[in-house]
Amino acid sequence: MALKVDYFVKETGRNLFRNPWLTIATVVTVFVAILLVGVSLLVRSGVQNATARWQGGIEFIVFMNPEATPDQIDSVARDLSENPQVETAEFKDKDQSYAEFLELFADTPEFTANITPDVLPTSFNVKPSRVDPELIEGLVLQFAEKPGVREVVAASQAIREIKSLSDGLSTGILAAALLLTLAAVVLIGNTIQTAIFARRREIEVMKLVGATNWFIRVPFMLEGILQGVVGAIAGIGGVYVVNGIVERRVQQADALSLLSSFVIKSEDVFTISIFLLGGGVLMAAIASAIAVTFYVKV
Amino acid sequence: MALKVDYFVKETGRNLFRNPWLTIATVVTVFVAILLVGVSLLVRSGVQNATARWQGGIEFIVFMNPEATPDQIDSVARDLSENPQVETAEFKDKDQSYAEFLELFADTPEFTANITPDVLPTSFNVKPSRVDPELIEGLVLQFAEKPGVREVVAASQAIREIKSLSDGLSTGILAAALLLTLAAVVLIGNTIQTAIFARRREIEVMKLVGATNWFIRVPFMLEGILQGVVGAIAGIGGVYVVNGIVERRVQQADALSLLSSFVIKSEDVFTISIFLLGGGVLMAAIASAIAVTFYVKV
Amino acid sequence: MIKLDKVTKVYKGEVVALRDAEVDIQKGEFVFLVGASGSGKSTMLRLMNKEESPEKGRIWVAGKDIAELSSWKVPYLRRNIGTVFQDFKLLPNKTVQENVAFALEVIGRPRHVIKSQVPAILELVGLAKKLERYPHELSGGEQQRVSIARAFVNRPLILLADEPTGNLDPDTSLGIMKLLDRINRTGTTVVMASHDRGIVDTMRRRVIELDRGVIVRDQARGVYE
Amino acid sequence: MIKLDKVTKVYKGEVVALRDAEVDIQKGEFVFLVGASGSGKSTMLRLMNKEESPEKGRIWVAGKDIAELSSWKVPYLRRNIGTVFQDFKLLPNKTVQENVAFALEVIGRPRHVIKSQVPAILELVGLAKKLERYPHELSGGEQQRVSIARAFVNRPLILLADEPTGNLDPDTSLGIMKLLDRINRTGTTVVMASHDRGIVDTMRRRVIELDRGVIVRDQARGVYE
Ligand SMILES: Nc1ncnc2c1ncn2[C@@H]1O[C@H](COP(=O)(O)OP(=O)(O)OP(=O)(O)O)[C@@H](O)[C@H]1O
Ligand SMILES: Nc1ncnc2c1ncn2[C@@H]1O[C@H](COP(=O)(O)OP(=O)(O)OP(=O)(O)O)[C@@H](O)[C@H]1O
Ligand SMILES: [Mg+2]
Ligand SMILES: [Mg+2]
Repeated sequence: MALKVDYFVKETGRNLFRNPWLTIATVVTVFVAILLVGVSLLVRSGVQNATARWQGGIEFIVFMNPEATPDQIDSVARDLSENPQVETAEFKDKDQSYAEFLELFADTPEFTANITPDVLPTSFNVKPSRVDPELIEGLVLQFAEKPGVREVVAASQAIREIKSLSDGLSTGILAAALLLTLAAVVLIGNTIQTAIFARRREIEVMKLVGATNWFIRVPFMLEGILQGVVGAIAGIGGVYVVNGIVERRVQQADALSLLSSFVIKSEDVFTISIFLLGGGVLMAAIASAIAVTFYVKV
Repeated sequence: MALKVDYFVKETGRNLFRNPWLTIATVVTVFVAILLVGVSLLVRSGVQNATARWQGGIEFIVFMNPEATPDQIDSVARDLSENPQVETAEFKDKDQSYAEFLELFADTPEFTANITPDVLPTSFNVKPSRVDPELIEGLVLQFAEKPGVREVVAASQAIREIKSLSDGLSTGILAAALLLTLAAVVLIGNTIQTAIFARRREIEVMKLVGATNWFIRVPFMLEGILQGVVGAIAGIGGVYVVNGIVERRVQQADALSLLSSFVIKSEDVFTISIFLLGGGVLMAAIASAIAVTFYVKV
Repeated sequence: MIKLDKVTKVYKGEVVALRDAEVDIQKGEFVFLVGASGSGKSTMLRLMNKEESPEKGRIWVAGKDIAELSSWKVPYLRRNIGTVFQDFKLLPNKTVQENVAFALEVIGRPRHVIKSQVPAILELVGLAKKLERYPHELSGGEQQRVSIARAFVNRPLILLADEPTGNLDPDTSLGIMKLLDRINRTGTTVVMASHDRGIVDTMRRRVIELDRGVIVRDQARGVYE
Repeated sequence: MIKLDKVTKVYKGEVVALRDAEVDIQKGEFVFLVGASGSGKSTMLRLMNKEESPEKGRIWVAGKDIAELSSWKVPYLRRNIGTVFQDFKLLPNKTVQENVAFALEVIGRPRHVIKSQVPAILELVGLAKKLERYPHELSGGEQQRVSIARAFVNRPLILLADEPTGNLDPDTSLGIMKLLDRINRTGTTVVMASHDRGIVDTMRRRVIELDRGVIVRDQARGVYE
């Protein structure tokens, strides 16, 4: 077996360098696919961060006084759950509020330094039964009166529109990412089939000399996977570059709260990269396995 | 020459069908590239329509009374142009306002039916020297007082944010479209080089039998162009499908003014299609010409 | 060792390349296949290593009915059969040395065996100085000799040689024939298609003559015609 | 017609395939190139149609110094030279008929000429029934005959034939040699590499013998050795 590993490594390396155009074609294909998928995911995560507070169809938030008694909170909770015009109401205790607060203001530590969970209000995120300005206004007025309630904040028309827009955008980007992944699989598969096609006579000869199918297949598969890895790494590099450009633009923008909350956390970028690398390699492996099985028959 | 045309047609057709995988690979590549470029352009045009009113960095609009006298209009115009805090001020007469009005409310004819240019106000689209809420507020108050002015409307914070976001989005999408076009050229070029690579021995033989370079090149170029055309047509079909889906989603959305103004006019789709077809074919032709020249040397 | 029982091979449903062929070749025999161009010599050899399958009849090689061999076993059959192809079938991306080594690599021979056997066999066919060349850098006759070396190198039970001297001058041909004879004397069964009258007449071995796919002569110590 | 003046061909800077070759072939001559495998026969033929370029010396074909030919003119040189390649060099994606027709298509012959000449020449080499076959569906000798037909079909001034009977049985070879002879008698200059002693000895034409790249014999009505 030691010999075989030797042989496979030698053979794969040789194939890669003997047909530089095919190699470049595959790597470029994978690079483009990975880059596009990566950028789609980045944008998606940025948009989600920017509208995090308004995800899940929340239409208004009932903030309690930080000093509200448990009784007052229970009473509001009961009223909300019994009101037929309210679809869902989700309670956020001090710790949850604090966590959310920290997350929202992660880039301005001077803001978060002096805040402890104690001073934060608890709140209810409320989704009414219908998106109807009048109904929402009625509810806002009604709950603002309750004892222990500090303030009721309704998503303004503008925020609702942005949320709706960004929901559409997210869906669109997800669809695009899926389409691109599919395209990448097709392109990688095709590239490998093309490579095999270009060497079909060689494969023919190998079989006639007594090579088993796997002996012929393995170098092609390794080649595909290696190209996938190189393309994926280049694509991830591209994702980092795009992310850098976006970050610079966001920082340059006037301190408009919405655009500047379009941040992509570096751990998100890392997760996306790992996902892309794994996905790219898996894609390349599957595509080459299919191509190779399809073509290299006795 | 009659014979040559014969020969080229025969040869091209044969190549296309003799190497189905290569053909499919190229067509898929072109299809994906064209589809993505097309969708990018569509989104761009939709976003532009949705924020048309606030393009060009206008920060507030001075609406005159429909009955304002020319003198009053001139006076306001002079004040605007002399004010150091105003960068630009663009006058819209009744006809221009009417045209813009018709465009903005194109989908609600019940709204536009009873309006004539006469009843519409003239207006100034003003861009202040800095984007500074206080400065803008001052200007708004100052001009609201002038004789003949009916109302001064400043872009609200939310609109400004949306505009800024959509500017970023437009730039991003344009960059993505450029990247994709580049990728498509690379992929097409590579695919044709691969095709030539797979048939390099045949080309060798053709030359030894006395074929001129052009005799060998033309079928490859025709092949590339034909694949470009098929891929582009499929891509354009894809663009129409995506457009249909978006339209359906927009119509289903709650009548939120912003999202529903995200319309893509069918003449835009048509223009984009023509552009894509021409671009795709040109791209394929250039890519094949380069690939073919590069490879088919004596 | 090789037995054909009423074997008929039809290409594309119309070209009868071989008709009811009956051949029985014993272990250690040396057999010439002769006949005009297109008479079916290569077809018969291709049937023996399962490169083609017959339309009718059965073929036994080394005691096994090769029609019943499952497809993953075919490589193992072929490893017992060395083949010199009429069109050489060298791997264009491998050097002379690697082409020959390939036949040993596929059967998993250890590296030191390959290192010693490959140059030895190439020395034997007179290519000791061209180990690092690629096939397109060789003359026609040299390519043919690489093909011969590859077929020999793993000491197969059976050697099928399709006009192995077609591109060689008389002197080199003689050398190759001596080599084939020596191989044959160590017990290897040799089946060789040839149209070289001189060689067939000198060797005086069993001759099977084909005429448009039909065996018209099977003679123990025959001549070309 | 063809003149080599002190021509030396070195492959890869080290393999001297031809050394100081001096050859002068008149219009209408019939010349055999003989020599051992690897002695430089194919190289000499490849130099004549500018498939290779010499390291030293000059080559005239049909009165022109071919080193001075600009690259776009090379195809026109080759149209005057029919070549039978040692490895046939048929186009795998074209049928027999199309392979032969290709040589006429590249020089822009009208369709009706192609329609009549192609089957005629294929009839002559005995392939009238195999017009629609692809190269891989032919026997070795049949492929060689397609290559011969393609080289003949446009009645070139010069015919270069590299072992054109290497894959043919004696009878078919004889037929081909008769054809070559007939072609030669119509004024075509023929240069043919061969290792077939029988043919060379029977024809009794000019023989040039090569030994490791050096011309060791140039005899008017020579024999193989
Ligand atoms: N794949 C194929 N499809 C159709 N016909 C074929 C195919 N292969 C061979 N033939 C035909 O079968 C017949 C026998 O071919 P074969 O190659 O066995 O001849 P051969 O005796 O080896 O000839 P040669 O001496 O010229 O090599 C020929 O008429 C040939 O045209
Ligand atoms: N492209 C190449 N690169 C390096 N060496 C080459 C190349 N082509 C040929 N040679 C060498 O040049 C020498 C002459 O080759 P050539 O093909 O001319 O021989 P030949 O006389 O035709 O032999 P044969 O009868 O075997 O066909 C040989 O030693 C061969 O190995
Ligand atoms: Mg044969
Ligand atoms: Mg030669």
